[in-house]
Amino acid sequence: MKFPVQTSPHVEATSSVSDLMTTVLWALVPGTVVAVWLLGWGVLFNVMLAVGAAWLAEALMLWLRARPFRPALTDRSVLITGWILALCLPNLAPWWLPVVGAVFAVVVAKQLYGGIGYNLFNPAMVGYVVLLVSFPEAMTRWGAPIDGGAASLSLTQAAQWTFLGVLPAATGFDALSQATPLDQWRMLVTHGGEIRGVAASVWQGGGWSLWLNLAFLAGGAWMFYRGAIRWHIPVAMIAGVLLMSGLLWGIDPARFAGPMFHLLAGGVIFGALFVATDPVSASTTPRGRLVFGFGIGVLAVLIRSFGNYPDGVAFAILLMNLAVPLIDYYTQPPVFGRKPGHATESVTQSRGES
Amino acid sequence: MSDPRLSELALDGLWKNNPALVQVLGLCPLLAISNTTVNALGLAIATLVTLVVSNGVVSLIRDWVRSEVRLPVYVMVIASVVTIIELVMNAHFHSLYNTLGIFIPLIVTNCIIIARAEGFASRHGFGFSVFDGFVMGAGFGVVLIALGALREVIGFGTLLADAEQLFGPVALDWGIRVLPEQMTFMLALMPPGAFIGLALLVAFKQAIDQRQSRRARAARGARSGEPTAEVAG
Amino acid sequence: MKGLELRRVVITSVILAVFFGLGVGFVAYTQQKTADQIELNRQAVLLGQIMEVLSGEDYNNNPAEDAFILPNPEALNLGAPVIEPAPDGVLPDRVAGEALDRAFSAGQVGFRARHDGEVTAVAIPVVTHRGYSGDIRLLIGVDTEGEIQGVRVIQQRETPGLGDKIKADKTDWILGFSGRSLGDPPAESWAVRKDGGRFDQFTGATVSPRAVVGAVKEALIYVERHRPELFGRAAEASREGEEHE
Amino acid sequence: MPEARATVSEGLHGFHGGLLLDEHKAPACDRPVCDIPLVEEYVLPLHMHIGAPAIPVVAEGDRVRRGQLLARPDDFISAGIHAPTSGVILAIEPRALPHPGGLSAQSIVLKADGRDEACEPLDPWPDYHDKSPVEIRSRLREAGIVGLGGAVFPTAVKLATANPGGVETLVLNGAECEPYISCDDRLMQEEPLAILRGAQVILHAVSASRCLIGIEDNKPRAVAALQEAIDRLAAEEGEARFEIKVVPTIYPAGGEKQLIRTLTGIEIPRGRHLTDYQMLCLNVGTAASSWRAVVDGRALTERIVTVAGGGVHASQNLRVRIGTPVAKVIEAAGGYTPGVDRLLMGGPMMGFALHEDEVPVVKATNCLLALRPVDREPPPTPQPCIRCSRCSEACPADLLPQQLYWYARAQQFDRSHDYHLFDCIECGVCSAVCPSHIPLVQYFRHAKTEIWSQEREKVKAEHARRRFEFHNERIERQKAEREAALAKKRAAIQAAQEKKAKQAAAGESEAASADGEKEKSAAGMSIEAARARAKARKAQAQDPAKAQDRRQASPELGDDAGPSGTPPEGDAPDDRPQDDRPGGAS
Amino acid sequence: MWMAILLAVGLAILFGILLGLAAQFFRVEGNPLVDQLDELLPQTQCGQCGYPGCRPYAEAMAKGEADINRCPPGGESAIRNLSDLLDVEFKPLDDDLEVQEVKKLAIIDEEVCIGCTKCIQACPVDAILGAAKQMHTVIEDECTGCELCVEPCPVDCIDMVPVDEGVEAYRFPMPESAHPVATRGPASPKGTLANA
Amino acid sequence: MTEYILILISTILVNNFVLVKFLGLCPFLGVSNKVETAVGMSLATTFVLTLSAIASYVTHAWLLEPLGLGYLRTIMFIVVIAVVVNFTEMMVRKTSPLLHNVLGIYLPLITTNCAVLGVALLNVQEANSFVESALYGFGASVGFSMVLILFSALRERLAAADVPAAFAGVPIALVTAGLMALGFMGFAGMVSV
Ligand SMILES: Cc1cc2nc3c(=O)[nH]c(=O)nc-3n(C[C@H](O)[C@H](O)[C@H](O)COP(=O)(O)O)c2cc1C
Ligand SMILES: Cc1cc2nc3c(=O)[nH]c(=O)nc-3n(C[C@H](O)[C@H](O)[C@H](O)COP(=O)(O)O)c2cc1C
Ligand SMILES: Cc1cc2nc3c(=O)[nH]c(=O)nc-3n(C[C@H](O)[C@H](O)[C@H](O)COP(=O)(O)O)c2cc1C
Ligand SMILES: Cc1cc2nc3c(=O)[nH]c(=O)nc-3n(C[C@H](O)[C@H](O)[C@H](O)CO)c2cc1C
Ligand code: SF4
Ligand code: SF4
Ligand code: SF4
Ligand code: SF4
Ligand code: FES
Repeated sequence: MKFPVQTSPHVEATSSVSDLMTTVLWALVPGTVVAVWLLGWGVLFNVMLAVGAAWLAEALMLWLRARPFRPALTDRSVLITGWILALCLPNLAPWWLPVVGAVFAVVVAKQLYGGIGYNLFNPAMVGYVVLLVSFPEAMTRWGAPIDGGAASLSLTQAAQWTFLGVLPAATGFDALSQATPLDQWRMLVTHGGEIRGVAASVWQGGGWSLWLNLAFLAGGAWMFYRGAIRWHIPVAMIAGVLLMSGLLWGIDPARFAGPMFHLLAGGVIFGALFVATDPVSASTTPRGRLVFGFGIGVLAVLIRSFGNYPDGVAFAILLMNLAVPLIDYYTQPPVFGRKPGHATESVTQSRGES
Repeated sequence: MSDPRLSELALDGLWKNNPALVQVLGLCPLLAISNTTVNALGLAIATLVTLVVSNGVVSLIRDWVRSEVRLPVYVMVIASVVTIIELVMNAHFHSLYNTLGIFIPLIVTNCIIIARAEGFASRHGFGFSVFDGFVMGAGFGVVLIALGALREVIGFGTLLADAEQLFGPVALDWGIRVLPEQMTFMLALMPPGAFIGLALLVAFKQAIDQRQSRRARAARGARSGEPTAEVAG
Repeated sequence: MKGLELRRVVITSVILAVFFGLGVGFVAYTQQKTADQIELNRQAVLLGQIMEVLSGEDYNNNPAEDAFILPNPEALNLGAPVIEPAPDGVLPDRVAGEALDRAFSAGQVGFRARHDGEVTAVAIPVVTHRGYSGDIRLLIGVDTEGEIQGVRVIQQRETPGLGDKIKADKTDWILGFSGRSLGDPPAESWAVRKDGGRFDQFTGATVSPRAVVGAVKEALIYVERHRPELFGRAAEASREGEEHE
Repeated sequence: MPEARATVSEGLHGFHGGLLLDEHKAPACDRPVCDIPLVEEYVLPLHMHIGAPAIPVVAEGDRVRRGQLLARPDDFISAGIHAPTSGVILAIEPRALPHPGGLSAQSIVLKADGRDEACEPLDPWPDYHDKSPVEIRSRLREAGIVGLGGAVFPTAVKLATANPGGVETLVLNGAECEPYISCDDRLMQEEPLAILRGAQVILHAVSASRCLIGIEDNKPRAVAALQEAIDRLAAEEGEARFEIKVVPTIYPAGGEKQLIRTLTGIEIPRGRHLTDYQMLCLNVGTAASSWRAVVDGRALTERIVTVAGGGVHASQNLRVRIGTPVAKVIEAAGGYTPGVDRLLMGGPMMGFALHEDEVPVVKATNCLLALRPVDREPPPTPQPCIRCSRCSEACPADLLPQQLYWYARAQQFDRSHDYHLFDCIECGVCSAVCPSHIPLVQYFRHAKTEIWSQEREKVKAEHARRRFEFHNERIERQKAEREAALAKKRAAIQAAQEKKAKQAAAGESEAASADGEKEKSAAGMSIEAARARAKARKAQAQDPAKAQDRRQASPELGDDAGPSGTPPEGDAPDDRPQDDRPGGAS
Repeated sequence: MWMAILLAVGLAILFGILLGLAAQFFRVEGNPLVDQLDELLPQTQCGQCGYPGCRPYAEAMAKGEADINRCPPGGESAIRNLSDLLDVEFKPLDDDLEVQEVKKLAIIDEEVCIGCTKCIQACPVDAILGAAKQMHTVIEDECTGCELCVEPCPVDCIDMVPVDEGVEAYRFPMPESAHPVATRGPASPKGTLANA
Repeated sequence: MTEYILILISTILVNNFVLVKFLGLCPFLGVSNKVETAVGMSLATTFVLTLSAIASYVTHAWLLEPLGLGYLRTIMFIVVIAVVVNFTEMMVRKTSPLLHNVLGIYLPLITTNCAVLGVALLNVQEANSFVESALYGFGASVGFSMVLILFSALRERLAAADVPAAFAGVPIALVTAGLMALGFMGFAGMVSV
């Protein structure tokens, strides 16, 4: 009797990529809900537009590349790309912004490299940074949270704004919009002023960024519990942010914002839990992940403090993505039998003498 | 070395062995100066002239230089040609000269030029060398201009804007708007856009080549009656 | 070593010398032929920039050749000087050509426009550190009445597509300063609308316009304050101008 | 019996990674070992151990009896092969092997006569204590004892490497960590004394002072049986060297280095032997068969094989003669169940799929696993690695399989070295946990064999280069000599002859100078001529019509070669570099 | 202007002397690259690359005249090693060369052999034993499978047979994957060694 | 001192020669298939760039400027650099074959590379002092080396990727360089030098 052959091992698959991605998708839900609550319907439109565009772009590229749709479209990774990108975008973004970003992210940063697993850079962050440098105006359309700001737009009002660029008669865009805390901080620095006030505004304003961050933390906890992420990157990244900002703050508290401000403002928590942890573009060794995360934290604070852009997390992630192959290479865990200081050495020596 | 056929030389320079797309040389000016068509055109012409002149001169003096000083002498020839061009541009195309900036003197180190001087002009007669310089320069220039046009259209939404810098007042209204301003994608003007734009051009060429060779293989396969495996792209 | 072949060395040197000499000869020849034109071009560029901010003015000198070291440059936030002014603050003679270009781009010199030797307007640089990213350098033309003839951005690093709309080749915003003076609009309205002023800002970019408006206002105040030095010493300056010739 | 677990011993050290697997040991581990009836034909591959293939000492048509030596060990690392029953040698010919690649190799085919007569056993040594380690080793070698734990490394050789430094601890590997397999379990339950006696023999042979027996905690009955036997020996003979260590059931606890690490905390790096650390590790089955070989003088002709999986009717352990076709073994276990579509040799983690069931049971066959699709999910298509690092977290060798995979896939083998490819023990854990279902181990095997092959090629190429240079030199020398000789002749011999000789020489040197390039020797010429002809032939081969007149054309083409003055090539081999074939997978 | 020319001539003479002397003081012979390249070739000496033997091919590559994908016996792994050494992109074997799937070995049909020694002369590695008018044999371990001996044989008694490399030489295949390896895909653009 | 540090930060990160200033791209693309070669190239470039920054400063400040022959700088720089590199190469080859093995094959490649002449010209343009010039050259080459090594490691990782055929090879490398440049845009504005 003849048998078809297959390589070992011959055991049941215990998990799959789509399970992993589904976990992440669920983990994004609490943060998204809170963001919609705080920042208005625009966030929801962003998510829908970006996710839809990302999915279509992936399908189109697969078709062009004559690759099967099956595993690639059902692994749900592309949904994460779109979703994460959307959560970085301003709540008053025009409709094309998430679309362009998602398409660029999927086509250039992911599919040109061969699709899932092969990309060197985090697609969502590539999409975000491309939008940031190309459409700075659209990218600064941040509506103020809850009270009186963008969140007060009704669903139809928000839709009209997103898709048609029309606002309710009485409201001007400038009335809705507001610089983000990071931006406010920057302006204060350039125009002189009290940093303390801005730091406080993060907590005031309904403490909104605190709630948002708590929601993301909940999602992160779920991913951790399900084994979708490991602790190294988030912890190291937050440590990097705190240490670097603490250092600068210690040097000149009038010029640099404090660690808590840095931690809560902008995308640090979200980035640490959802973006830097993207397994494909992150380092894959335990020590490497510590280096990777720490590097992101440090770079993010440096870019925030000295660079042109108010938030450096996305750039920091791309910059550390660059270094991943080298980090991986130099942080290989010691192989079985080669652990430094392991007892084997002494045994060998005694053997050598005998 | 036997004399090549002119048509082959032309095909080589423009397509098969295109200095920018295949040899991937001369990238610095290619990427730095291709943000508008006019800049690209200006540098393309400067490069082409340099290539033609330096190839011609090298071919004329090739019997006079000994091997150990060959390289310095060629570099010298090229540097002189470039400096002369630089001076002339400074005098007669001043605003273009200002925008191209450091990349005019840097034509000296454009690897294509020394490569052609060494690889071709030092072994062929004057006519062939000049022709080779011309097609190579043209091959490089076409890519430079294509990239310039691509980036200008996507990044500014215009084409041939500021043509007067190069062509004088007659060209004042040559510039046309291709895309409305709201639809421009500024990335194209930035360093990443330059890299990705060139990537698109090279990929475009590779796609055409691959298609052709696939066809050729299919044709050959059909003749010998073998089934050919379709290569999925 | 199989003995030095001096002959080879000599031949090498001679070949190199011949070609080197020839090459440099051609270049030097070209340089001689083009030198005048190049100097003209250089001046034309400078002049062009100055003329833009002196557009409405009536003058018949060449302001580009009528450069002077600004008095009290700190008031305009200008950085460290690139050229050492002579003790009396007069422009040293040798500041011409590239050195003048440098002094200009460092914002250290101003230019005078004259009508028949009478100073009618000055073009002065001003720098603001309040831009969104880095300094913004402006050139402002002001006439004897304190009225702005024109403002242009000489150097800026604002975000492309956002802050860089302050440049004349992006939007007409900067042209809105022409004709304004310290009293028009009144001093408290010398600000962007968002701050309760008269000048527009751009959507999503308030910082850059705010910086420019502030800088222009400062420059006007400066002109007001230094009126004698800027316009008064007309005769003296014109004498120097002639010496330059 | 999954409920009952033995108590894990104290003071163990564990190892990184590993995997908890469904055990599937029942029902085979609950049923006693059965014998299977004689079959008609036994096939004994000459190469069923690590090292050099054995060399047949019988010929076609010879009559042999059970236990008789059929093939002797060839090299130092090699093992003998003995007749599993009495009968006639049918043939010595290539037969299909149990091999992942479905290869064939020279095998002795024995037709059983059904009488199963035993030959004279080797001299039994009940009091082996008088024998020296060397004698015991040669006995093990004679009896064809190889490791039964999977690696089939000749046990005598293993002991020999142990001797220089001495051995303190003998570790008996009774972990049997793979799912389904229970042959060691049954052996420990049924013949604990044989194992212990065997261990005593080995302890004596390597003068070790203690013996640890590592058993996973899912074999409480084996632990109990062995403990009882140990207690008995202790009581009867004062034997105090044995100690059972119950280890947690984590695949691959039975891997030699993992077991040592669990028991002693010592990590043995690659390239080091256990014996460098005064330790030795043997499978329990190896110990038992060593005992039989030394004390009873019986060669290794049978082993216990677990037949299991949903693809057979009656999962159980069978005592199978080496050489029995797998199909017959399955038959003895009740035959296939409907829908069976996979037959493995070995466990599900490390075993490989057989192409067919006509291959014989060999010394390495510890398990035959027949599976149906319902016993495992259909293999999902591999997806690209998403670098989730589950594999590296589970790898018991602390490797980074995701990186190894990457570079194996890109064929960047020097990077594979950088990431320690050769430390991989091919345990399969990484593949099992991979959410992208990448057959990682297969990539590693590919990379390893590819690297070995490249190394072999390199040695060969080096050899060929030396030969080629030597060839050129020789031709050069001969040409010079011939010319010298011709010159001499020219002076002495008649004009006519002289002329003729001249023509030949002139023709050659003319040709040689024609191309004007350096080192255009006569050799170069003839080789180039050959090359030209080979090219022409290739061109013709593509055009079948032309190929017809190839025969007529070639002699003419060949005629211009120099006169056949070349001396016999037989002289050359003295200078020929020694044949140095690289060692293969060892 | 004369100043410039004077300066140029002066510098040129200085540099000429410097380089001229240096060229003689620091002269070194040989090109280690050729050796390194030669190391990577299979030494089959078959000439299929279009050069008379492996070393000439290595020399041509070192000069940048030959592409790295011309040696069929070396196959993909040799090309890969060459591309590593020269730091150019991997490219599959040249289209007009045939890939050799199996290693072969020459076998002389001893019944038919007339002992003409023509094959002996053709064999670049002296893998054929025999004297004139005597039957010849191929030493299996020495034969590189270059096929050069096949054609000269007037009675066509040499056959190329696949080598049985034994179980230990088994090479596990690369797993079949839904995702083809890009580097084995269609050729990347031709980069000559000169621009490496 | 701060100024010197700022020059280094500027040349390495903010105004990276390869990714921002577009200089030295040919070797960046050509010698980045393998980490080892990239390391070799980096060492050689660092050496040559620093050396040529110094040599060209000397040529310009001591020879051309005093003689009023500023317009000859392109010619003079390229020749001086070529000679210096050529000379060092010959010397290294003779005196230290080991070093030559590491650097040697790259040295001639570097002479005809924009970065080298670019450093010299930019130093003149920025009117840098001697120390500044040397630092500028050194910083530029460190920046070059850094991105070259990072890039080569990234490209090695690309080798196994399922890149669309048309993009295999140079195009995907260019895309990668583009995305690197995108990341480096984050440094924009950090130092205003
Ligand atoms: C990436 C980025 C770049 C920006 N660049 C500028 C700029 O160049 N000039 C400017 O005025 N505002 C710029 N801004 C916007 C300011 O940070 C701030 O949001 C804005 O000036 C506030 O103006 P608004 O009140 O009109 O929204 C930028 C914002 C971002 C996120
Ligand atoms: C992953 C792995 C798992 C193994 N599992 C076992 C096992 O469960 N039982 C066993 O006896 N040998 C096992 N081995 C083989 C041992 O490493 C070792 O070769 C054997 O115990 C030595 O004894 P032997 O020479 O008597 O076969 C395993 C090897 C590997 C690589
Ligand atoms: C991604 C990657 C990055 C590497 N980076 C370097 C490096 O920066 N420097 C280095 O010397 N070796 C690096 N290597 C190691 C090289 O493979 C190689 O071992 C080393 O360059 C050899 O040089 P050495 O013998 O001087 O160490 C790297 C390898 C990989 C896979
Ligand atoms: C924990 C986790 C985090 C992820 N984060 C991102 C992300 O930040 N951006 C993104 O494009 N995809 C993300 N993905 C999805 C997926 O890994 C990504 O699209 C791959 O880079 C595609 O090759 C994430 C996936 C997981 C499991
Ligand atoms: S488990 Fe699979 S997908 Fe995850 S890192 Fe390992 S090989 Fe990649
Ligand atoms: S097969 Fe190799 S790499 Fe995979 S887990 Fe086992 S030892 Fe590690
Ligand atoms: S094809 Fe390969 S083996 Fe044959 S001669 Fe050329 S290099 Fe040698
Ligand atoms: S015997 Fe024939 S095939 Fe073998 S190496 Fe010699 S010539 Fe080549
Ligand atoms: S063009 Fe800049 S290095 Fe080639």
